[in-house]
Amino acid sequence: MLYKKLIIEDPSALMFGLAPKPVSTPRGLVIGGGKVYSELNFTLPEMRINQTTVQEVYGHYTETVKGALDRAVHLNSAGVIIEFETLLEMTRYPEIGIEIIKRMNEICEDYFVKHGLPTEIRLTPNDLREFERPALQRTSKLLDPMMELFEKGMTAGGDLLSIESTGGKEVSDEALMMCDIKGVLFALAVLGVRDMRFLWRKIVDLARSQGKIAAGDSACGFANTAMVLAEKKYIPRVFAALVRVISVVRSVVAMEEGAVGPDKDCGYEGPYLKAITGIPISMEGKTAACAHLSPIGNIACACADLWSNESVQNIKLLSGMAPVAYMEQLEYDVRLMNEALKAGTLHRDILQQLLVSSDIYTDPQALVLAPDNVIAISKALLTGDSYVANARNGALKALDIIEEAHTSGKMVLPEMELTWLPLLRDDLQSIPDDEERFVEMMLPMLDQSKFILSEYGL
Amino acid sequence: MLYKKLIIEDPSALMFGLAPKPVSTPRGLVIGGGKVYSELNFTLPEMRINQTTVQEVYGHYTETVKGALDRAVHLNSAGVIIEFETLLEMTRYPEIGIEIIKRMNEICEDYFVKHGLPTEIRLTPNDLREFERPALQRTSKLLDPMMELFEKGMTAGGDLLSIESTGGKEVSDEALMMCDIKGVLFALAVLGVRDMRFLWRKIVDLARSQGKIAAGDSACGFANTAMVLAEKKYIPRVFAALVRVISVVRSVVAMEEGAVGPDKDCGYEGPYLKAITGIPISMEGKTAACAHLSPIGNIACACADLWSNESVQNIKLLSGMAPVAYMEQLEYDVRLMNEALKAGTLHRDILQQLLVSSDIYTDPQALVLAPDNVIAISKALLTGDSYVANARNGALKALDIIEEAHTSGKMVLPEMELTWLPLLRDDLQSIPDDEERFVEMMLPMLDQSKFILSEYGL
Amino acid sequence: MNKSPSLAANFVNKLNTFYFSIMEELIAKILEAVEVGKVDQKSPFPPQMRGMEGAFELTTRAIEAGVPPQAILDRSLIPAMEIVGRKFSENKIFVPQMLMSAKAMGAAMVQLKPFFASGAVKTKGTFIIGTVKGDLHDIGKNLVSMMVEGGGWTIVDLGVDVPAERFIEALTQHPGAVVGLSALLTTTMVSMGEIVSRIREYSSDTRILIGGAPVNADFCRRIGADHYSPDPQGAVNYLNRLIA
Amino acid sequence: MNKSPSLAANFVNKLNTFYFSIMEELIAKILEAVEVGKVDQKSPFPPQMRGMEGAFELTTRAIEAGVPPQAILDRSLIPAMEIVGRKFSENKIFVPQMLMSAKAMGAAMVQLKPFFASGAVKTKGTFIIGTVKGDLHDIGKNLVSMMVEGGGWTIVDLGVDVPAERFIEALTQHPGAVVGLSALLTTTMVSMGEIVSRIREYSSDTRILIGGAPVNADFCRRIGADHYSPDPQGAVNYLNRLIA
Ligand code: B12
Ligand code: B12
Repeated sequence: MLYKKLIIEDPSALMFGLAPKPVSTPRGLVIGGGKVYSELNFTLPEMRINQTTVQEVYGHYTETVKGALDRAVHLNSAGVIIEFETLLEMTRYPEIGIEIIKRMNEICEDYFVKHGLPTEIRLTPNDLREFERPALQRTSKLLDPMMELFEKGMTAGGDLLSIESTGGKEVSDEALMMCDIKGVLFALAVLGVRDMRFLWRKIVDLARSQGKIAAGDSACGFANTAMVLAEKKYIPRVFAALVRVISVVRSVVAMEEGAVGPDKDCGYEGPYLKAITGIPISMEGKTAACAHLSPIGNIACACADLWSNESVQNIKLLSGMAPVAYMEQLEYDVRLMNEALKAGTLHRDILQQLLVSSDIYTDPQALVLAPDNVIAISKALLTGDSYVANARNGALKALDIIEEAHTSGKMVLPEMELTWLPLLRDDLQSIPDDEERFVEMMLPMLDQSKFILSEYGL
Repeated sequence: MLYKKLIIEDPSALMFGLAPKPVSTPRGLVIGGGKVYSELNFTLPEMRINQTTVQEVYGHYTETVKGALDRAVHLNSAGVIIEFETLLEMTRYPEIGIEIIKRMNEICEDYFVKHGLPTEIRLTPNDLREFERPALQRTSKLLDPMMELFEKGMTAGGDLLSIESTGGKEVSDEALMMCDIKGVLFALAVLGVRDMRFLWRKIVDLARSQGKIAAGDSACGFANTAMVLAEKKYIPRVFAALVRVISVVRSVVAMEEGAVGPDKDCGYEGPYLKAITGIPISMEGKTAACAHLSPIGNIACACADLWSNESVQNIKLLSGMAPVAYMEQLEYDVRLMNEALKAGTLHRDILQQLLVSSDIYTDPQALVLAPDNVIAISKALLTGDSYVANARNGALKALDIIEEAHTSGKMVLPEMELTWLPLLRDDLQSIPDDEERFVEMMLPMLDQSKFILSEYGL
Repeated sequence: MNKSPSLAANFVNKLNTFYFSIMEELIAKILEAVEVGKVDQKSPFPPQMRGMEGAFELTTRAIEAGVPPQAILDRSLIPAMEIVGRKFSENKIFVPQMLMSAKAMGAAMVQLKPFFASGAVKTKGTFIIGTVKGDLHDIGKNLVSMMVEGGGWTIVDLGVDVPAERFIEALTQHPGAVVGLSALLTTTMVSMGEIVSRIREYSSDTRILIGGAPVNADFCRRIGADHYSPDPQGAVNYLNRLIA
Repeated sequence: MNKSPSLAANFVNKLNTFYFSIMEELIAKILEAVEVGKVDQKSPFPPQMRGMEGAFELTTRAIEAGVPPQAILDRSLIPAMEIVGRKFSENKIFVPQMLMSAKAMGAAMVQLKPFFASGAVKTKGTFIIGTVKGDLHDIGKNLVSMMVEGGGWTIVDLGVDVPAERFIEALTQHPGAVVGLSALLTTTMVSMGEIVSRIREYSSDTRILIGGAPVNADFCRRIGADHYSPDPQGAVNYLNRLIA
């Protein structure tokens, strides 16, 4: 890692709404500047996207944004980020994505002028490269439409650039199912890091060319996949917690290349990125239960600067359209945090403490999101001279913390989980400091038909 | 009102999770005894209920309860109330409702035995009498299936009895649309009070005969209708706030007749009932945005003992079934409150303060739910020798509080709202103390073809 | 106006102009009375017009003065309710104000009744509306029916808990009428589909408009209704497009 | 056993009993190896069985000892995977443990391959599975295919992003196979409907099973698929009912 020292060293400074390096947006949001804002994400109901339905698709997006912003105005919202996480066709045929942004942005502008509500669009194209297997991370033609959508989408009104990039996923998918922590570390700290560098250099350049905000990435496809699998009791929760920690060294590369935050909502590595780099972050928890259940409903907002619902279909609930209902739920959560920020340090500290104690000892994945532990593990993540060593050291520290919480009786772990602890520790300890040696060690164990080393500059 | 003195006189004692007269349930919940529990309510997706679909209906109820309780166990829930608010056919043909309760109760028992999760069913039949117009509140044959469902539904496993009774609604519906505060007061403090007395005497008797809990009613059809209309900007919010206050004198009659709480979730008069009678209450706010939007998302839980989602259809969201997602959202909200209760008075007071300050000055309907104001208005509600005088005095006090908040600059009210304040005051002041005189005064102004006085014992 | 009028012609002209201006003034006053919801002289609403003439008196005078009833309808009542409807959609007035306007319009209509009967005045058409079987929610339905009436349609309100037969019965009495269905429960919205089919069986070209909180455009397509509107204004617009 | 056996008969009998018990023991050991996921002798998993024979070696020995291959399949592999599947559904083991069992079963199957070819051993049938066009999510699909394989079916996994043609192509190669479709996106689940129709056009009696997070039983009915299962165990149960 390029970072050698934490920007936030004191856990009590890791606080919602406050980031050492706030990000200002054109319509006047100051993310991390003392207030938490809602980030609303929504998607289409069950439907096809093609020539004959595309007008209907546009209708869904404009109707939803209008409905949500109406509600936000009604609730005196301080500002909203609308995340536009594209569906495949919208990146594959960038003109569709661009048109949607244009129309949504007109509405945002309208609400800004008429009601003073500041709203920005986060543009998150798909990483199409995963459609080719083995993936051509650097030479794929599919990079073209992605980059086109970034470029023209910014012009159309996308102000914050993000992506859930997938470098290393071809290895991680199988490693997750096998609970192979070395495989995961290889996927994230070797392949992921290298792909992030390649991709984010491009994105940051694009953003700079138009004066836009290169926001950040998310290891969703790795660590949230692990979390979802763990919630289904498919893999151990202790394993999923380590995957989360390892994902930090991969996602931080966006910042090393110049991204400034807010990172993407589904990246629970956010608190680490905030501690290490000082950027503001987007998080999601209980109010994202529409998109995934989680063991971190409250603790996830302990140091959030944006608070998101991850995604909800534009379907009708008893009250009205689901995105409008979720807009309301987010706004009330956010109000609570903002009231606490306004009321002063005692109030905000107590609210954070409650959010943390609510979940901390219910799941190792919650444990590693508690500010104290984030700082302790972040420090470990900075030790070592390679991303591989960083990741391993961070994971070992997390393991210590998990074991300590168990042996002290604070966190109860069932036998099924406990048997994994020594196995995971052995595996982690067998990982060398040096990237090259690690690659050598791993190659024989991996199915090399699934990935192409040269596509990662190896 | 029979009550002459508040049970809770000190606003700081009006606290979530704590009721002077907690209610213990068979499976060991102590509602109002120091912990807040979730109350989950759900309903069918768009479908018909008849002979051919009834098995599918049962399937929805059992699947939903299983899914929700699974999630509750996963999240270490302290306990859950499942509200079974029947759909029409389930009261009209009580055997359907009874069968659903039986099947749900088996699942509850199973989760209690296997996982130690205490769960109870709140049984809320429909008030069928409104199917006849003018309504035959006392002599209707439709009372039979309602009472049958209560009686056999208890035996089948319904432990808490509730209803949203509709006495006076035939007058209130029109009065709401005309913003006729005298009409509303007549509907609630004359007709509503008399019908509540008639109905709840029966329900309390039934409950006692089986040792079950006569829980409480809700003026949903009156005051929440007003709230929904106000959210749509159809009627003034100041008017809706007064309707809420007036509804107290009607809903409190259930307690006068022996109901012990928790009152029904959609009754935002709950805090008043708690102050006046000491019962535990059920409330709903942001996490009921699936069922209705509201201006009281956070403040509604300032003194809740149960926290409810009001209702969500059993439809699929991206994470899973909607009731499961809402179960999770409720549990996290509840955890926050319970952590605060555990942490001590400073923490719980600060959390309550944040919940209150979040909403208090955004809407007069929020204003009248702030503990200070609840106590002040409750005191006014106890003055006077008739329900009519009680209601009028409470409403006038609420009006004072609203005006004060406006003139002091704490709450901004638009011109459109302000013009209603003097009109409402004039109207209220014209109401006499005496019920008989009030009835005389109102009769000429009302469409008497719409209600039958003798059905209210007049 | 003539360029070089004779004296008599001039007088007639002036008289015409005079009468014309009186008539114009009355038309404008009725419009205003309906817009602000002034029903009749003794009505206390709106407070600032206490004691002044209302829609009732103004319409009596207008008819006496020879204002064509159709003009009262087309140039006073409907435009007034259009303004009211627009203000309402823009959240500039509350329902009671709209209701007072509807009452004022009703007071005027009482005077126009004979002319409808004689065929001297025509409404835009008939709108049959009801809340479907099993459902008692009627607040939304009432708002829609009020606004559509204000838009110049004749309303047949069947109330709540209305089965297919009652809609068909109403159609036999009002052939060519447009039908509006309202439902607020997810369990009753499914009966909409049945009612639509039953109506179609009876007369395949009847236009059917649906609404209510759980309903949406997709559902409308699925059950084969003609139009969904989320609000009263949309219903009025759709109906007006039908006869445009 | 005979009541008063001759000496020779007695000996043969004893020998039989001996062989029988050896065979039984091998069958039980293979079952155990698959259940705990012991692939072969050199496999380090599970730690407590380090160095011991695995499914591979045990199956070799069993075949040499004359255990009928069909018995190995029916009495060791399938029951072992059934136990594993049940434990998994009851959340008593994690996926990697299930995967190791699947691997162990695979190692045994390698030995049985020749007998399948000769017809001496039969699987329950063929299951063609794939994630539908436009969709890359495959974790769920992989779990299903693993469990179905464990249930004694031959698997044809078409991978992800699979168009209708590829399913049909596979059906031409495996007539009578059951088809499984997986989708995780609300935008791709709609292509399920199309794929189902295309398959039905090609062979109307093919059984089609669907799954994936956004899918449900209602949707299954709507698109005319035969069965929806929320999880792998349900898929296995359904398939077994098909051939019961
Ligand atoms: C992991 C994951 C990914 C991984 C996929 C890795 C992989 N190799 O599969 C990655 C990161 C690549 C990914 C990408 C995307 N994803 Co994704 N992803 C998920 C996530 C987090 C978990 C899915 C998962 O693996 N679950 C675990 C498995 C075991 O469960 P399962 O798949 O449901 O399968 C079980 C059952 O359904 C059943 N089953 C499954 N298939 C079948 C088949 C049969 C025949 C039967 C009987 C049963 C059955 O059995 C399984 C075991 O119990 C979900 C969130 C969620 N809550 O589900 C989002 C989710 C599905 N993804 C989503 C999205 C939007 C995307 C992207 C479009 C994101 C983007 N903008 O780039 C891309 C799309 C790529 C593409 N074209 O497919 C959305 C879908 C929203 C929508 N509108 O539909 C979700 C819901 C996330 C969200 N909440 O927004 N995703
Ligand atoms: C008021 C109300 C009642 C009142 C009804 C008073 C009355 N006279 O109408 C009372 C208390 C009696 C009541 C009873 C019940 N209700 Co109710 N009720 C509501 C509430 C709070 C507001 C509805 C309302 O009036 N809204 C205001 C009006 C103006 O809006 P609207 O009706 O949507 O109409 C607008 C548009 O939809 C449109 N529109 C409407 N109709 C039409 C028609 C056409 C042709 C067009 C073009 C447009 C159109 O224009 C209108 C103006 O903009 C809703 C909650 C909600 N969020 O909607 C629940 C709600 C509808 N009720 C609900 C329930 C469950 C019930 C009961 C079953 C409760 C019970 N267990 O007893 C009973 C059912 C009685 C019955 N058989 O109908 C549920 C429905 C759940 C479900 N599964 O479907 C809701 C959603 C509450 C909830 N969140 O759980 N209810």
